[in-house]
Amino acid sequence: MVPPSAQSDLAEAIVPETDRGTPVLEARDVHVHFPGTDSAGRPVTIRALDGVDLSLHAGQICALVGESGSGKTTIARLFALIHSPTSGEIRFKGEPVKVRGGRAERAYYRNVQLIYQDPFASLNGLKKIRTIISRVVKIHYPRLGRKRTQERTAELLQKVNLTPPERYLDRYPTDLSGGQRQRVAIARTLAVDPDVLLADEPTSMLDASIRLDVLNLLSDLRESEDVAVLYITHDIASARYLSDRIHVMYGGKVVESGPTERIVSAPVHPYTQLLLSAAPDPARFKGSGAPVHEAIPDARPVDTTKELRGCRFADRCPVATPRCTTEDLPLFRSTEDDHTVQCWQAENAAEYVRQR
Amino acid sequence: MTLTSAPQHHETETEILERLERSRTLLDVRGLCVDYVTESGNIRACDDVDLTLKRGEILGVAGESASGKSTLLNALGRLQRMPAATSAGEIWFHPTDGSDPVDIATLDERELAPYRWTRISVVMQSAMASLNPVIRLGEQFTDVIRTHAPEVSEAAARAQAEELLTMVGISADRLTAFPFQLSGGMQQRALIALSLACDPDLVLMDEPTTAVDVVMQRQILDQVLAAQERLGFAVVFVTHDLSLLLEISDRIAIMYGGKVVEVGTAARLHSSAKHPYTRALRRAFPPLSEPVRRLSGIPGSPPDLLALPAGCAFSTRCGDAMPLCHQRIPQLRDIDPGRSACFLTNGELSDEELAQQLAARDAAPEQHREDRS
Amino acid sequence: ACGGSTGGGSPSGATEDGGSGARSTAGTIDNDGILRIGATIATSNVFPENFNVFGGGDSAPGNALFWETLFRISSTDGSALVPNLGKSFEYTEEGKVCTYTLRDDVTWNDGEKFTSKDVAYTYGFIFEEPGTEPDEDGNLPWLAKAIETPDEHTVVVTYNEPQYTEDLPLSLYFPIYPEHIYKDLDRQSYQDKAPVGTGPGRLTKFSGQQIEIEIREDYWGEVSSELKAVHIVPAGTAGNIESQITKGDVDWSQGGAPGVVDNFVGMEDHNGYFYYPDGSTRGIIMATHKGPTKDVAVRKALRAGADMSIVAQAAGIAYTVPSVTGLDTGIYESMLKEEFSKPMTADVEGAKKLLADAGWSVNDAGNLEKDGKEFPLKLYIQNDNPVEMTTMPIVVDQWSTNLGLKVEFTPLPADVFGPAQAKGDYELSLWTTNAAGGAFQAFTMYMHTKIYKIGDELADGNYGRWEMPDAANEAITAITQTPPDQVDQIVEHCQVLQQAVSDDAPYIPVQSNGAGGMFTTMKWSGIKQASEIDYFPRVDGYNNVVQTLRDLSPTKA
Amino acid sequence: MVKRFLLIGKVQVGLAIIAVFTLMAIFGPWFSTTVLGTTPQQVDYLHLNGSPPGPGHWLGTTSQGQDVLSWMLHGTRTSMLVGFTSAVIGTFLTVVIGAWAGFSGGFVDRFLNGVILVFGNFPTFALLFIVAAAFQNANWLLVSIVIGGIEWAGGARQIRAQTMSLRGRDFTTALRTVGESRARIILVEVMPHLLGVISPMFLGLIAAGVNQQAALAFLGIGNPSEPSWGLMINWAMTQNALFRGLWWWFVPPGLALCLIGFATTMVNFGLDEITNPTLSSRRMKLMRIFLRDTARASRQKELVSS
Amino acid sequence: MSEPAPIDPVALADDPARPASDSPAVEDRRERGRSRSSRLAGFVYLRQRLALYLTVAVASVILNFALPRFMPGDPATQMIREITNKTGAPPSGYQIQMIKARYGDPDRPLVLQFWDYITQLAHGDLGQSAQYYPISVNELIARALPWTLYLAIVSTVLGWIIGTYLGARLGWRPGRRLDAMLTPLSMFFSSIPAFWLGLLIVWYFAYMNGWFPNQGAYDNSLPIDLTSADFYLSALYHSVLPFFTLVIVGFARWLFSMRNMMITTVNEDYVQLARAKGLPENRIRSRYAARNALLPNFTGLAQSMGGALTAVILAETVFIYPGIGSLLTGAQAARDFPVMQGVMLMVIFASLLFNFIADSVYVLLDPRTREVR
Ligand SMILES: Nc1ncnc2c1ncn2[C@@H]1O[C@H](COP(=O)(O)OP(=O)(O)OP(=O)(O)O)[C@@H](O)[C@H]1O
Ligand SMILES: Nc1ncnc2c1ncn2[C@@H]1O[C@H](COP(=O)(O)OP(=O)(O)OP(=O)(O)O)[C@@H](O)[C@H]1O
Ligand SMILES: [Mg+2]
Ligand SMILES: [Mg+2]
Repeated sequence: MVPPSAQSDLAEAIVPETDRGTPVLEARDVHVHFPGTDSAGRPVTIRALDGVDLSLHAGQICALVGESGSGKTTIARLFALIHSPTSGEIRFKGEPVKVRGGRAERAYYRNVQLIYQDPFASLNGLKKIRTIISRVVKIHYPRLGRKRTQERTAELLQKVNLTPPERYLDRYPTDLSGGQRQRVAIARTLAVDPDVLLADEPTSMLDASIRLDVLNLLSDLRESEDVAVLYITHDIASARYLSDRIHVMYGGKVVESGPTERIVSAPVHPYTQLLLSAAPDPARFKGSGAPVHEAIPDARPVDTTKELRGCRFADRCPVATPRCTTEDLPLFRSTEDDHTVQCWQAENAAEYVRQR
Repeated sequence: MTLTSAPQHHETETEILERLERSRTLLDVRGLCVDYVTESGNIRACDDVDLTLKRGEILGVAGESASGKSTLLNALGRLQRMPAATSAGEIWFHPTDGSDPVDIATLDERELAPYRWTRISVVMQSAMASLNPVIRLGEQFTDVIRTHAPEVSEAAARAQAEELLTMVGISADRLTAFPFQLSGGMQQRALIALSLACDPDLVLMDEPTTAVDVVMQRQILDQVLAAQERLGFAVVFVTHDLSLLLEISDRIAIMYGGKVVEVGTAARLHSSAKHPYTRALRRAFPPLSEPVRRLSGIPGSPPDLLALPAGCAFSTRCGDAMPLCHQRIPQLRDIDPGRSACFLTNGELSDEELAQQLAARDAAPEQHREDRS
Repeated sequence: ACGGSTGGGSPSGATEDGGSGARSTAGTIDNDGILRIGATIATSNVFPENFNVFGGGDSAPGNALFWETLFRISSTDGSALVPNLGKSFEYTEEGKVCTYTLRDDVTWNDGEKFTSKDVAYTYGFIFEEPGTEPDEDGNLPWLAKAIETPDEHTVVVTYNEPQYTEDLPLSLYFPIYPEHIYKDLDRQSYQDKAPVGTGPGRLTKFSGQQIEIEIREDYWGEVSSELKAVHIVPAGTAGNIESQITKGDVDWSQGGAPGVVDNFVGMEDHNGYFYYPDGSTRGIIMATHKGPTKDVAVRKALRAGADMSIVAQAAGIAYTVPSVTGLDTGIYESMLKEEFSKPMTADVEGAKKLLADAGWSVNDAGNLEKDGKEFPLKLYIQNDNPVEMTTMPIVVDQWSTNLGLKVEFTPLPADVFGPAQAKGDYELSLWTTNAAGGAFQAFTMYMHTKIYKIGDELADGNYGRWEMPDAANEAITAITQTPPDQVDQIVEHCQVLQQAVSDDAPYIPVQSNGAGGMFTTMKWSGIKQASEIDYFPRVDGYNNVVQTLRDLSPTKA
Repeated sequence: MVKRFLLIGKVQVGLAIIAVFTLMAIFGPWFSTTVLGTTPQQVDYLHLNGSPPGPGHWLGTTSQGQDVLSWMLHGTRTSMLVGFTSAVIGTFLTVVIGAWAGFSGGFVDRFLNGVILVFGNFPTFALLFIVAAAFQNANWLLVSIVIGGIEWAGGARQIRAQTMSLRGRDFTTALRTVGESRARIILVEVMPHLLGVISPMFLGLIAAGVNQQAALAFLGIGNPSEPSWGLMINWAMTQNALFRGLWWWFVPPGLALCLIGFATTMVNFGLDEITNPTLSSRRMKLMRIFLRDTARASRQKELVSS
Repeated sequence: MSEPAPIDPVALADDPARPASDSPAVEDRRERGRSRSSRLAGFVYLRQRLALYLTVAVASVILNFALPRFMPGDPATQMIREITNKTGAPPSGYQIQMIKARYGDPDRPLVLQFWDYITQLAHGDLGQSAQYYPISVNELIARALPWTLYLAIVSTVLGWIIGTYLGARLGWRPGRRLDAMLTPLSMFFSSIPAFWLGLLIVWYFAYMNGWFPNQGAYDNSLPIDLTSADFYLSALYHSVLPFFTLVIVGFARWLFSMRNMMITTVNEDYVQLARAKGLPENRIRSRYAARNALLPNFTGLAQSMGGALTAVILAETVFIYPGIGSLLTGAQAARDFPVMQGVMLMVIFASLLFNFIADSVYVLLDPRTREVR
């Protein structure tokens, strides 16, 4: 059964940087470029990630929000070694990760696991749940013996609330509902006892009614297994619900990051503000007379193919100034909490000091 | 003239109800049933649906996946395709020009022609799929304009199309473009502009914004609302995103297992929904500005339409289900304000019956509840 | 219907059947003066535009209307030569010098006069360089010195050895070429699109599907006066030509497919078919150099093991069964030894006995076995002859039913069949065993060992590699050295050869080969009975087609 | 899925036809010798010159007096043998090349894809014709090898596309990120997914092989001592069967060819209906019935109410 | 229990019908600038196809060079023997040199041989026929090719038009009686080997009844006269049976591919939208459904040209039609390698040319191909 809810309280969520120790997984100034073609077939470089710093800490859920194409998935895949950075490095528990194939990769995957967006696609439809999960156990604990492996498989299913496990072990993924499949997928990632879970929109393919259960499961696992979770989402409301920290991405950059409530209640970056005002909020139901959001002037997606000085958001930004595009993008850090923002807007508030 | 500004005036719930009360009926749906004919049996995806829609009303339809929202919408527009068939029911359309209402469910394709697009138009979920990829955008506008108003010249139709496009913030020169040359959001906006081409009385929208980004979604919604405010058409807006519906709809119908289980204003559904399913669904959307509490989804999974549980379709997942709920199908009845199809609230049971059932439920709790997973 | 039982000197029964099948009635019908001939060409049905028969490749049909030889062979008497472009010839110096006298009224169809230079040129490249020294293989050159032309009408050829028989092949296969056209050309690779010949034809139009040849007025010989032109069209594959003749689209075509007598002649009143044995014979050559067929007993047993008259009947083209020597019992009636004067018959018991006596048995698999060794046999045939494709499976079945011997019937395309035969990679193969053209030709064509190179391998023109008994060899030499007018002596030598073939069984005669032809009398009549004429009415034999054209007349309506 | 597939009438008919021919290929010659008591080579002297179907010869005789039925039975063996063998060879090449290209990506893929495209755009029959012609008198095995060796490009393209999409699917990436080895991913996890493509392809290749062999034999390529359907047609044509009207000689082998082709078309059609339910004819029928019934019901209701 | 993977239509490699761009990341302003550049760059698709065809052409040239050299039986020796047999004397030294240069002199390095071969080919010289030496292969092909092209093009196009038209009819309203009858029938038709059907047709129409000629491409009694109507009429008359055969075996596959495509297309959202727009049925069927359904069939047409030639080659043998097929079979029987190679090269080039033409037309039909992925 689900453990009692851990009230995600404002005060608890803000953990000072120093207390968190070394991050389990960390990206340092990574750039990822993809070759692509533009509409006329000319080769261009897509800057999927453009100088990203990000760290994940044990027992902490870190949310990554941003519009489509902003590079969220790329970060997850970078951490999962599916892509390699064009420049910059990834550190695992302080050690730079440089593996390519073989045993080292396997060892890395024992610590870092990826949960996919589409549970219908990420499980092999021709294999039984038993095979899907026990195979991972076998790969990583080959000496466990058949009986122990089976026991462990059952335990894993229990961990993700698929009880009793016998009911599911001999079924095929097609026989399960989306939420159940996603749980199986999570159980598979737990088979290795990971330190980091990378969840790339784990609920966006699921029905609203079962989304929360999966989110709750992640939240509980964070507590019980002390894993670090990277939660990628479009839906800022669910990020608020689940995470301790939010990173807002735009055009391959983390434009603002900080404790969840801080970001949601007092965003500094105009893009974060835009995102928040655009997100539907049940509290603003029609007839409530609640203040409405600002008009959205422009909703063009970002173009990351050009090298640009300064801020990519500038041409959509209602408060942009000439220096946004003439000077390098600044980085401001709050002195009060662990909040950073890449926008000149922060300059006016005394609380922020410029880092870069 | 571009419709980019969000609507300025904001009504209260009472104002909305009054407005609806004042305006005349546009669509009156009675006992609508739609079946999908499949090899493994017929799926009744819309079962005995009753709805009324007033002129200028925005009616939201929400529900889990496979609850029959799209099916209903297609049936309203007489757009079902193989293997769907409207098997029963009436759809009375009350034309705004004051002529006699007609049951469009009984019309054949030729008789329907005068209603199509000039009275009822649609916006489908995927713009990419809805625009013919090999026909230039302009032609897709002008052909419908000129079909319904043959007297309009090609040039005039074109001018009209340009106006429509500018209205949704797309430059007029894009008329010569092929749909795939537009971005997803632009396609969606073009589709919405297209739906307004013949000044319809009713626009049926099936998840018009699910495929686009939040920011784009918001922009599109603003444009729809602004256009609606200006032109006064009624909208049936289908989406699974209840929080979105709450923001934009006058009234909301909640569907479950092919049935409408509750109808009410956004305000009511937000704070005092009468059906347990509505409440559960409502809770499934975490708030953005209210305090965060631990929430939980709805246990179990949506019903298999081929093997519906006896009684209320939701009874197996319902925390409040009474013994009767597993035996009899509750009716969708008028309550004030709105309608509900739950024995607890729809007034179908007398007070003692209800009390008796509640007592029976509490005596044997959990009995019929499915496991959480 | 028409088996091989009709022996004797008259044309075969089929000739009467076929020839009389067509009835001609009075009145001339409109034929535009055009005779349409169907010509068989290889699988592809398009004519190659080349009339150079001495070139490297196949030439177009109809070249017999352009090219003519000095003499032609009479069909009534196996080896008699009839004057053509040549008036006469005379052998002197014991057959080493031959002097030809030519007609003086012949012109080429471009107006040039035909002279002895043309003959000297043609025979010159046929006989190659003269000389008197043997080459490294010990063979003497044909000619002792270059061909001489004392005057315009005289040609003198001087051989190293007596060559009394050489005029037969020359008359059959070597037409005279115009020296004034060809002398500076590479004869082998010249594509002759405008043939300049002595014949009655002049090419007017060529298309892949039709060759139009007009009859020239200044032809030295004689053709039907009503005939203005000959058009040659492809005959197509089996059945095509029959139906075209039946419809009257084509007047005459060589050949006859299986069942022609039953199906074709009976189809319309005006359809006709004839068959003239020409003295050649098709037979199954047996490899005498290897395998079980090395054993004469096996060869004789195979020969006696099949009843060829049944086979002839199945073919349905009215050919006859030759005598055991391979010679046709009609044409060679006068030359055949008494005991060989009847068509060959089967003797199953005798065959079995022969095998048993020689220690051969037939095992369960149907293969010959001796001393514990088993020898599967295959019968190769060239797959493009529908008649043989029909008859040979029957021969094979005869062996199977009569002797229990399972011989694998193996039809092969020409280009596989030919080399296999030449290299001796076969046990049994169907080919022409006796050539047309008299006693000498009949027995020597494939028995003189001719060795030549195919790539790196040696081939042998004597496909069966039969080593003739000395007596037979001597008889052959004797024939070449006997002047043609000493008929009795030649017959005597020939009978020695007959005996040798009968005793040694180098091949199994199957059918007396000849000219078959289908025609319609809708537009043209006059194709004669074999007994009335001394030529073979065939489309592609030099001189024969011209003779046929002479006899044609428009059908009276 | 498999069961649903097998339940489609079209599929059943198709598979039944193929099964019948397979059985004929296995037991036909035996049946011919022991029950009919003839072999293709055996001549019936009473029925020389081709006699029509009748009591002694159920399918008549050829112009040599050979039994057509016996030819058919033996011919089925050669034809099916070529069909199966070439299909096995073709499928093997198809899968190896297609999957290899699809999985390796990069240069290998580009190269193999080029090869596939080149072969796919070749008029293969011309190539087949010429290569087969080089091996004159080739026996069935050689013919099968040549056919199989040439007719793989279309399938390989499909397999490559499928593997590529499978490779890009989340579940293969997921397997990689749990540390599964590549070989195992390909062989154990992905292969079964390809079966859905491979099996109809195999059927198609059988039909193609049978047809190609027939076409070659018809043109005179192949071993003339091995009776086959194409050889029958070839002999019938060259031996004047058309003109003589011996239709029983060339109609049966052609019909057999049609049936084989028909069978695979049926199976593929059935497969289409599975993967694309809108095409299901069964569903169309159900729909018709349903609409008729509801129309009748509503008419009745109107009657009652009026 | 296994689940066959659904065929992934998008994955079917170079299918030009796939949507050109699935990334919505296309910017408004950029698009405006793009419309011009896209028109300029529009033929990238064609360029890619052309590159492919060039590769195939080069490959076939190489193959053509390699085949005789690596196949059993040495064509050079073969040809020399052929000439020796025919003329009674071995070819001259110059001839031998030429023959060896073309068909592989074992003593010469392969590279040099290839160079010789290429230079000859570059001069358009395909060598000389072995069977009909010294006629050049060019001449033989030039005589045969027009007939084959005539048969192949007309029969393919005819079959395509008939099949596509019928398929569009049937697929618009599938399941009707005509559909239930014609679809299985055409399934059977499509499995008939062309050469056998040809045989039956010749037997019945030419031999039994004599209604049509049984051989040839025109009436032999007519001269080839490209200005005379009689000649054309007779050519037409002679081609009736071949066309009939080829169309019967050819049209069926277009029929059901079009039918299936049409059924699928009719279910597409854009056709639904066209219906919702109230466009006249004719227009929906032709402009919205058929036009889009046509596209894959059109690609198929391009790709089928090679296959069509195969059927034509076989049919020519049956109808004794003086085209490439007859030439090829004749050459095969005589082992005339030069002709076989020349024909193959021609056939390949012809089919590539058709492919390219069809592709070019396709680009006109489907604007998406003018965009890059
Ligand atoms: N393998 C790849 N090759 C080329 N471009 C890529 C690749 N993967 C991602 N991209 C590009 O990189 C950019 C960032 O993509 P990414 O998938 O990380 O975005 P995202 O934020 O996850 O978007 P979404 O919300 O739509 O999932 C996009 O422009 C995308 O097109
Ligand atoms: N073509 C079809 N054939 C058979 N059943 C169908 C078909 N289309 C829909 N259904 C069934 O009808 C029911 C209702 O589907 P519908 O598409 O109306 O749901 P929805 O509420 O729109 O769902 P979503 O939110 O996923 O769009 C589902 O059970 C579905 O399985
Ligand atoms: Mg993503
Ligand atoms: Mg829907």
